[in-house]
Amino acid sequence: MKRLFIALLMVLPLLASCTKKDNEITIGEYDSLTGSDATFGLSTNKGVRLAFDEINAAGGVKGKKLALITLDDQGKNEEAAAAVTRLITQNKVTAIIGGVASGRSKAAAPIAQAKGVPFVSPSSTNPDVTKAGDYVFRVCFIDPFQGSVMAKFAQENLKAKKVAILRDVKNDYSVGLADAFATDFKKRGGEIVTDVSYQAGDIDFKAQLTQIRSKNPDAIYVPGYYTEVGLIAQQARQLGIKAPLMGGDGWDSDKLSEIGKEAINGNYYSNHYTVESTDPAVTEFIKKFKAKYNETPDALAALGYDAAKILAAAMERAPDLSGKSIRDELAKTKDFPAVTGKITLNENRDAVKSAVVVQVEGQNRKYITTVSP
Amino acid sequence: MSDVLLEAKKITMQFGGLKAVDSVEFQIKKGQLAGLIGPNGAGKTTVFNMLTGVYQPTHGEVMLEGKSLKGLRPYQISHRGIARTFQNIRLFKGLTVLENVLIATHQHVNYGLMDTLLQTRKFIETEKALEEKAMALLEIFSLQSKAHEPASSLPYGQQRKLEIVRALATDPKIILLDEPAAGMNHSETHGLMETIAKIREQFNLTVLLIEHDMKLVMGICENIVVLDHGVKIEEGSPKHIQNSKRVIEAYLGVEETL
Amino acid sequence: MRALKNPLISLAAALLFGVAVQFGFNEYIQLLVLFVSVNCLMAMSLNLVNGYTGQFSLGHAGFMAIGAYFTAYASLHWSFLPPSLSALTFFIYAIGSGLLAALAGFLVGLPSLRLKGDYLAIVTLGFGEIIRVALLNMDFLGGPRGLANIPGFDSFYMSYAFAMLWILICFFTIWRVMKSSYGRGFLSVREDEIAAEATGINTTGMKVRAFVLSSFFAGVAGALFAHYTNFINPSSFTFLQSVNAVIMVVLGGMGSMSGSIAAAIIVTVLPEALRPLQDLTGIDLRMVIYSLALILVMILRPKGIFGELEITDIWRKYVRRSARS
Amino acid sequence: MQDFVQHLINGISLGSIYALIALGYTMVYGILKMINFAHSDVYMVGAFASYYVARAFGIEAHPGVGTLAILLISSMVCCSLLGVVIERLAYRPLRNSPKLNILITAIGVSLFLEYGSQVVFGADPKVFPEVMKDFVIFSFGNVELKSFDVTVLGVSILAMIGLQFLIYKTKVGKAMRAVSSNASVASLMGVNPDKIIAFTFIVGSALAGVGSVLVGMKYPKIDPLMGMMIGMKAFVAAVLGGIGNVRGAVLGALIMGLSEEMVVAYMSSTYRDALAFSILIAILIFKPAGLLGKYSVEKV
Repeated sequence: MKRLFIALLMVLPLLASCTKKDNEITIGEYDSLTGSDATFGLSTNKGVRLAFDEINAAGGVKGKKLALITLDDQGKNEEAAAAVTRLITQNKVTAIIGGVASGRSKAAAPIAQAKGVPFVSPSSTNPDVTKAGDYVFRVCFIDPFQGSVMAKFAQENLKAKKVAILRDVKNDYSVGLADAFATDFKKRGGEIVTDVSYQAGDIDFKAQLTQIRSKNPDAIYVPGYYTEVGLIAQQARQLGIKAPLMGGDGWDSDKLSEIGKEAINGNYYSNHYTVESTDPAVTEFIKKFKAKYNETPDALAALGYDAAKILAAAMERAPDLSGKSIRDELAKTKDFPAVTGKITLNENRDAVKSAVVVQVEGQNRKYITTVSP
Repeated sequence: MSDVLLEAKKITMQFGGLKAVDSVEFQIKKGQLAGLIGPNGAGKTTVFNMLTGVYQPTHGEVMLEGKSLKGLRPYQISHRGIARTFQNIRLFKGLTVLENVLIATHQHVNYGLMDTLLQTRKFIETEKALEEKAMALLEIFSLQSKAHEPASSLPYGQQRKLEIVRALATDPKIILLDEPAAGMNHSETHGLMETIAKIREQFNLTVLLIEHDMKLVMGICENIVVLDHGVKIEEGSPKHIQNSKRVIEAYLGVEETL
Repeated sequence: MRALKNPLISLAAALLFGVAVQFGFNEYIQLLVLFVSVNCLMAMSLNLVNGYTGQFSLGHAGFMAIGAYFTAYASLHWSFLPPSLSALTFFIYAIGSGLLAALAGFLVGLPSLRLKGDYLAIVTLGFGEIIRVALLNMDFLGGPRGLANIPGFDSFYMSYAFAMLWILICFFTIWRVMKSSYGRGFLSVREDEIAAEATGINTTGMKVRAFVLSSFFAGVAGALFAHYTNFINPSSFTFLQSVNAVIMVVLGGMGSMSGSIAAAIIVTVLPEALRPLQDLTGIDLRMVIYSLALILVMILRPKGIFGELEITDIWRKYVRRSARS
Repeated sequence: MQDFVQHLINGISLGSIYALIALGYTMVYGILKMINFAHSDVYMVGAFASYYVARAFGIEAHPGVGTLAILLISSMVCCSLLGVVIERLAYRPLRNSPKLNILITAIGVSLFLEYGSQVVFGADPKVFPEVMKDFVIFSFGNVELKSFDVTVLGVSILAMIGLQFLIYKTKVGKAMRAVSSNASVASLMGVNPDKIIAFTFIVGSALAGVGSVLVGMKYPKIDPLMGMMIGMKAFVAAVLGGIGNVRGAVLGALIMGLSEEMVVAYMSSTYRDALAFSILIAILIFKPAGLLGKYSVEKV
């Protein structure tokens, strides 16, 4: 029995066959489908698959069907690098739709750049990602912009003078947003009374919140993921903190209100789009998404959808399917009518688009204002 | 320099309130075969452990050739020349017989990491010399045929001999044997006596022996120290010990006077 | 110099194999080969502490992190040699990473030497976490954002040759140390510390040497990792990375160099080899299968694939048996 | 000054949560001298069991004593079953193989549970059913002593006393201690080690089940990886107190909870884990067998 088992272990590597039909364009996608930020990877993947279904139903690109290969990076940088290398060299993908977390994108994008394969990240907001090279694009705004959106909102709408920051020190998205918010808010004359941190995976924040309470800020900026923000909101109310909480697009999920319950109501966060928007592109997207997955799409699903649509449009416009021509077409994307607003890609290939600020009211998100770049 | 090799000066060992050994004092002369006896729990092994640095005496100190061993770790004491065996054999079971002995020669090694990596002449020659020395020792105790066998495969008697050979390989001045004859039948004990005699005359070694087998102790020891309840109650030649009233009482209990 | 004979022969053989990989396989397999070499260094070096000296270290990733960050910072900010000599500069940086990690190994080794078994594991685990959290808070090292665009080698072959050079340095260092009196000292500490001390072995000194030597090569492994992934941040060096190193040592066989190398290959290749299964089942079962395989190997073959034997012993055993029959 | 009292309450409540899980680690280690890495994942499975039972009974929105009872029982039963199955399949075959093999197997089981439940339950976080309403028992100024904090502390103290009684005052406890010091000799004395070890896993895992419900009450977010972080902290607390010592586990856990709270409150929150581990290392260096553990000097 032992020999058999060891032999089986040896033979598996030879299994690495790959099937590639010729009348299809294969697009690669890698994301965290397991591990700590699995939920974001799963939402993005749903958005991308919905977009692909629509494009294929409408005849695909240049008459060819789009095939999607999705690999899981388990939330680890070296896995993301391995997955992208595999997609490019093994599965010979034409283009890559990147992952959510900026850390993974920074590990994977240089590989696509070196191989001349267009890389579109739906939601990595860290500024360094597109610095990897001219093949690397993104369809979302970047941290400095999103941070300043909330700084402007806090000062003008909430009239907050003293703000506390509670950041997730293990997550570069959260650190990026917190720093951007702090610099912009100070420039506007506001005061950051305290800057305390927690780590993704924590469940108890009483210590940090008790310390924040002693500074009695007018508002608290918590640029983390909804998985922790729900608990933070609850514990803040339990400690009698009345000040409103603010956050970024990491808040966007219906689980936020399930976990936060009433404690989360009345708080604000910046986002790529709002479900309440009357723009037909948005309402159409939500209807189709609910039909396919019977759940309301979050911002990441919308961004996955937009990334796929923008990529497909660029490939349709491109004279041929070589990496270079797709890259040039992508760079020319201007006022693309996407679900998350009109998308124009600027010279460093970041999306120049407006952000919305919404207020949490139970399951729905009340639209408050739009902030353009 | 007086011919005293190893001296215990009022050594005491206190575990919490209990005084396992209470200011015991004795001297062992160079080349002597001394014995340390006493009923179970008399503190023999504790004295042994204090001599070899496993325990640091709470009071008093141990002197080797007039130099104090206070505060020294067991391996430093071994370098000074005191070697020991253990009550229940502690060989390096997973290693071969030869390796067990070679480990004891580590203190004589004079090559460094660089010599090892570059396999310099110094390294190769030292290794060869150490191996020859170890094999020679094994040969004296007719264990050389088993040199590459794992130590655990040896029968009990030979394991005990190997432990003694390992102790000899550290070039000691004195060797402390902790109940070497324990669990041995008559012929094996006889073999042990020969081994001890061979050690003394071939390596002119001083030997300190803890033992319950009175025939063995009375047979070969020149001077015997008797402990009871952590206190030294008698010291002297085997004949003197045999008819000392206090020793008999300690072992056999007080006579019932009707 | 007779001493350099077999290292040079094995280096030549390894480089030849590299040529085959260069042309035979695509970049994905090549990247995998580079990750295997990093894991090889981690497994061989940890085998010195867990396998030969019988001490239980769960902080190996901490030393790897120190090595990775030193090389990354050095490659990004210092450049005292012309870029054409990048291989030489990277070699010097790798030595620096090793020395820095060795210093950390010394600092970790000292206090934890009175501790045994699980308690030592906890202290080393603690040190690993302290290093990771310290890196998280060092802004000049990028904190959670980490360090990106770390210069690597221009071609796969250069990276591969660099890795093979280090693997052989590590292999022959440990192989020769284990064949010397120091090696026997390590083994004696594993077998019975009390007896070793009584036989004149400075067991504390031995354990510190094992820690220092092993963390040196873990630092070098970190340096290679930094060059090959071009981006590092603290979350690449978590407690799970240390556990991975321990798994490789135990899976390969405690105290067996060839075992560690074989296990490093399996532990790196297996999860990637299982990816095609994902196309069939649609869900990613790789880690589920990997953990089940782990449990089965521990039950079916507790002493690991090679046990305490080296490939040379097996070769001699089978060659002699086939010669005889 | 009030903040200090609030930090004290938070620290003790956090510590008592670590205690519930640390007790599980200490019990298994005390008997088997084995670190059961999978223990924190048994805790996670307990949380999911309560989640699905509550949905099955449709009681996830009716907090009350009835709900609490149902969830506690279902979680304890499910965890105990899982604990026994793990022991029977993964640990028993390795009963007398080297320590490191058992550790790797335990890590294998832990990974299997973590990634297996990501496939079975899905990787997204779920909301723990509302079990009891949290109400304020005592408050002055802005310091509040909540019912949850008191329940968790009470249950962990009760569990400690119960375990102490079980191990030192009952026949089964005597058998457990016999197996712990020498399993083979114990079997000569008519004690069936397999049964006793299985029983230890039942009690240890049941404790994890209780822990998962109480933690779920206070922090209603559960996901397949929730056991990782809290498991490591509880394990470190068990070692801090002297692994294998029941009172030590609770003491270690309270120290862990309080030190984390005070570090974040008065020093720097970013260095919380680093300082928590530094305290642990400092204690272990002076007391190599943990606070209450006895440093068994090897008889020569």
